[in-house]
Amino acid sequence: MTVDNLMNWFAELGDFPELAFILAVLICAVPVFLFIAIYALVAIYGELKISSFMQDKVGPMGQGVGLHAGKWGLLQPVADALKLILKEDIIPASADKKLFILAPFIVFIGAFIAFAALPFNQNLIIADMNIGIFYILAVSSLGVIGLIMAGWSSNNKWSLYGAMRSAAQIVSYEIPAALSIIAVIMLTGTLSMQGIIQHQSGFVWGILPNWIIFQNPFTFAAFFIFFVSGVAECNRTPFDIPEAESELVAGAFTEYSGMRYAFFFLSEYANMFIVSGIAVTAFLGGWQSPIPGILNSPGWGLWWFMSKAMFLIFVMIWFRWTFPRLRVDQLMNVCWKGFTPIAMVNIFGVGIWHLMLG
Amino acid sequence: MGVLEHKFQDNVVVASMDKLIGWARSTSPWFFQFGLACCAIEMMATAASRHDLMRIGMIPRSSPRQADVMIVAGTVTMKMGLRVKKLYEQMADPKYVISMGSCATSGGPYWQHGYHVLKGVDIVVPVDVYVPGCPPRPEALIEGLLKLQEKIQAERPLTRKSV
Amino acid sequence: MTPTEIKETLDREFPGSVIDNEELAESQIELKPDQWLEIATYLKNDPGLNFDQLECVTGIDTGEDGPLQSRYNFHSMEHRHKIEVVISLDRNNPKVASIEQVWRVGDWFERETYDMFGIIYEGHRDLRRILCPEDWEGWPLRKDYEAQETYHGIVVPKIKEEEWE
Amino acid sequence: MGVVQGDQMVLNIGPQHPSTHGVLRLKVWTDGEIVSEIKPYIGYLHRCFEKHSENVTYEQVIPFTDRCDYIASMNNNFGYVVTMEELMEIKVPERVEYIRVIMAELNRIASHLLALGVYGLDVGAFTPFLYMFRDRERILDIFELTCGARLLYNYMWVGGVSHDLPKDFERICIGFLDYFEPKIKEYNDLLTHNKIFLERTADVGVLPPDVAINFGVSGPNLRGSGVNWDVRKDEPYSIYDRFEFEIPLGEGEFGTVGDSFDRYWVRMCEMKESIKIIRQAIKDLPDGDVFQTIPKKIRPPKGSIYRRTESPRGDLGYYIISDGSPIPYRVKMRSPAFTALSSLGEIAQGWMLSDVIAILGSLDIVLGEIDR
Repeated sequence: MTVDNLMNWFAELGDFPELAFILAVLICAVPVFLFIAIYALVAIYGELKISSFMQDKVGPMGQGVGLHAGKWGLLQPVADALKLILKEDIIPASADKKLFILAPFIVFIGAFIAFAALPFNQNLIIADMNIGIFYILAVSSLGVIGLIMAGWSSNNKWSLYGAMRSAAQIVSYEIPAALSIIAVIMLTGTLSMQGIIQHQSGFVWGILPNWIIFQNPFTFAAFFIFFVSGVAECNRTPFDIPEAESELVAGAFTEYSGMRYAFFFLSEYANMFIVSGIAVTAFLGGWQSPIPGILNSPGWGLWWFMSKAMFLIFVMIWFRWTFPRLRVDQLMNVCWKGFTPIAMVNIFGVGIWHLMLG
Repeated sequence: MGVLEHKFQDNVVVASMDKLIGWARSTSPWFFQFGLACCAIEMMATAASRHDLMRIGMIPRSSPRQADVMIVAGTVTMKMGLRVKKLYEQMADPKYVISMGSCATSGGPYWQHGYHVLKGVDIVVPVDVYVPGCPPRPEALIEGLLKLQEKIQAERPLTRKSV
Repeated sequence: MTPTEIKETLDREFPGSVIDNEELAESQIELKPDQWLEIATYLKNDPGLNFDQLECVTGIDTGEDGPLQSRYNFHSMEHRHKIEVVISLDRNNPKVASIEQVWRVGDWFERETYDMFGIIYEGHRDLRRILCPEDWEGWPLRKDYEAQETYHGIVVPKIKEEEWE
Repeated sequence: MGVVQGDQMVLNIGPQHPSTHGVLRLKVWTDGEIVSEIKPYIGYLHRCFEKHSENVTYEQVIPFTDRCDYIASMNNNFGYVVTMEELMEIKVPERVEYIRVIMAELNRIASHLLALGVYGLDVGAFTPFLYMFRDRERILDIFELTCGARLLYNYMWVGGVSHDLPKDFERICIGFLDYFEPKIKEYNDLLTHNKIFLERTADVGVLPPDVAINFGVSGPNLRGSGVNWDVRKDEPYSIYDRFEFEIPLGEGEFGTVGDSFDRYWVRMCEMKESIKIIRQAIKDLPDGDVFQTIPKKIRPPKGSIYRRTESPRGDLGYYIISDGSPIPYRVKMRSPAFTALSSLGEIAQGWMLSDVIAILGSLDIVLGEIDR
């Protein structure tokens, strides 16, 4: 919406189409970048604190020397980010310089441009394309290229291992994710994100909100398949094999330090938000309120979308600190012998269920 | 940071920038897991739940590139001394070294008959803070880390060195 | 079986290989180094003895002019009996057959004794130093060992000689 | 379908690696993910223990035995002290025997806690490591109460112990045992019955019994392969024959006998057995003077002795040769982790890279003891 409104508004001002387009894109891109930055700080702080509470620890409390990290360690992520920016920028001599420099930005771009189609509330969406969800799934696989470039260019055996594993993992987990989204689109009939959400208003089976997750058991299973393969796409435990700390030192990021490492860190959290965003939009009714009818204004819509997304991110963090790590071949078995067949069965199930119950 | 290091005249703007940089670096010193011997077990106990290192912002990193502080915890032998030097050189600036335990500081109980023991890690690597003890208690290690944080904050990376 | 019975069976099987030596304790047998591999395989495969566990290989330097000794402790899981074999080798050319093929644990034990004393185990597939670096000079645990001056440029300090009391 | 034989990649799981339990270098020849050959390189922590013990008196060797296996220092002292007392024919009073058994078993629990926690870390589960460390800290408090040190105690001297038990030691120890027993159930729920953990450990790194004996493997690694061998039962030393406790063996519930899960499970059950021993030992703990049989001047008779004791990692043997002077002529320490690591080259062949880390973790090695 906002891009179209901006374009019309500029059109009234004067006749400068190219400049208008650039201005519109800029005006939309900067707040998204700020949102990602602030959200990433909050998510990193959340991860530190939640993981510490789960482990009987206190987490960053800012008890160091001087001002340190604020009251409850609130400034810890800020300090981390600032320190990472100020660190020496090492490019290994034997590394493939251009690819090495480019890799983190491609991984970040993969995550950044997917924000264009995320519906934050009724009208707060950058570009409500009619192929919204298809666009996000296509774009978020750009990150794989960045990871492979990172792994290959740093000319280090560990990062090569990490890159190969992450390539195999992300590419293969896109199949079940896409199949479970097909199950959703069969019900909503439209690919546009706002359209999917509008379809999910009203009641189903009496008291339940008409979210797709409650519409029939097959979409219920499709939600879990989508969410878990989304976790695998962000390389989070139990699928965090590419940056498996105990095996591959630091996986594809072994040779990165300072600012570039911060970008990888940032894009991991951005990816997590995208996966949660899609899961919320496709299955949990986006900005629809749990009790249809009341609290439906755009302001509340933003609140519902963000709280659902944040809850899913909390679940991802929760996964990370409880589950051990799968081995690479077990991971592939789970994907190809487990999720993909079930996702296909879901598609047929949704169709038959839809036909029978109408 | 290399280009801007020590290039500016000392005035209020540069001083406050120094304080900000010092604050950032001292608040989140990520330490490099470099456990060699008994002190490594005490370092793990310090990073565990009771004496939590994350309280003072220290997160364990396993790759030298992403770590700021290298805690040499345990006896450095001749065979290992060369590796310590190589790993130190791989760390990104600004990097600091804490020599934890009397073995790393001066060879500890092995100083007299240890033909294979390096008498002190400062032979191969510049050390910032020495933590005495064999093994030092977790509180002693945390006190050493706080000393290091004070030292980082006192650094003035931007102002020109008074020649 | 008690150690004395084991001594008799070995004397019967391999005449002339057992040397009787008074200072040794009752459970220790001294053997000549030349037939050692056959005796070792016999100790392991003979159903009556069945020493399937090689507990420990210890190198001993018996003084300035005395021989270097390589002592093996054997134990049988099945019969629960133990024996210790002592083999003396002369100081300047300590050579003995390696039992690494018979007990796989002997591989590392012998490499360690070689590293510390310089006892060469013939037939050992991979006889390298295991504890000290490959390019370390001298055999550290010999009584007359002098630590080398520097190692890769790092000064190795002298060990003080004055009496410890 | 022919096997595609790519060229081998040599990988150094180098002296500095998050999961090599210290300074161990594994040279690994891998073909893709499958490991075709492993060569462990050790000696990065060789601190010349045997050279030291030829230059310091018998009492001064005890702190060095502490630092060999720094996770189970009490058991190291115990091994050295039992061997010395057998050499010098010293009969220690009953109270000392009971105190030593209590301390050794407490230290066994602490060592197993660290071993299981770090094993969870190697397989990727971070939280159990911290829970187990939290409980290990309580045991360290008890040690701190008795002998003032957290990790390296120098507590057991030849002929006695350095400090008598504090005033209400029994109450504190029983309190810890009551607190700790339900915690084992918590670890089992969190890690042992976790499907992913089973997937990663069952059937991985199988150590058949005969290969284990041939490699001189001992302790929980050997019992994991189903061989019923425990020095406390088969060559009883000190007063272990007075306590009843079973020897847990690997049965291969979730895979074949002798896989990594069995070694993990044997250690978990051994903690329960140690609790039983401590309870019995505390129940009939006699009183008496602890320092009476500590000899002023240790001058053992000329002779040599080799004695084994059960440390948490296996048969810890001391070969002591004395020539009548107050300085030992030769002390050789046979370390159980040394032989366990020598079998890694055999077990971990053909497994994948992440399994090698899991198998190494299940062997529970300590580099201080391997390199001495």
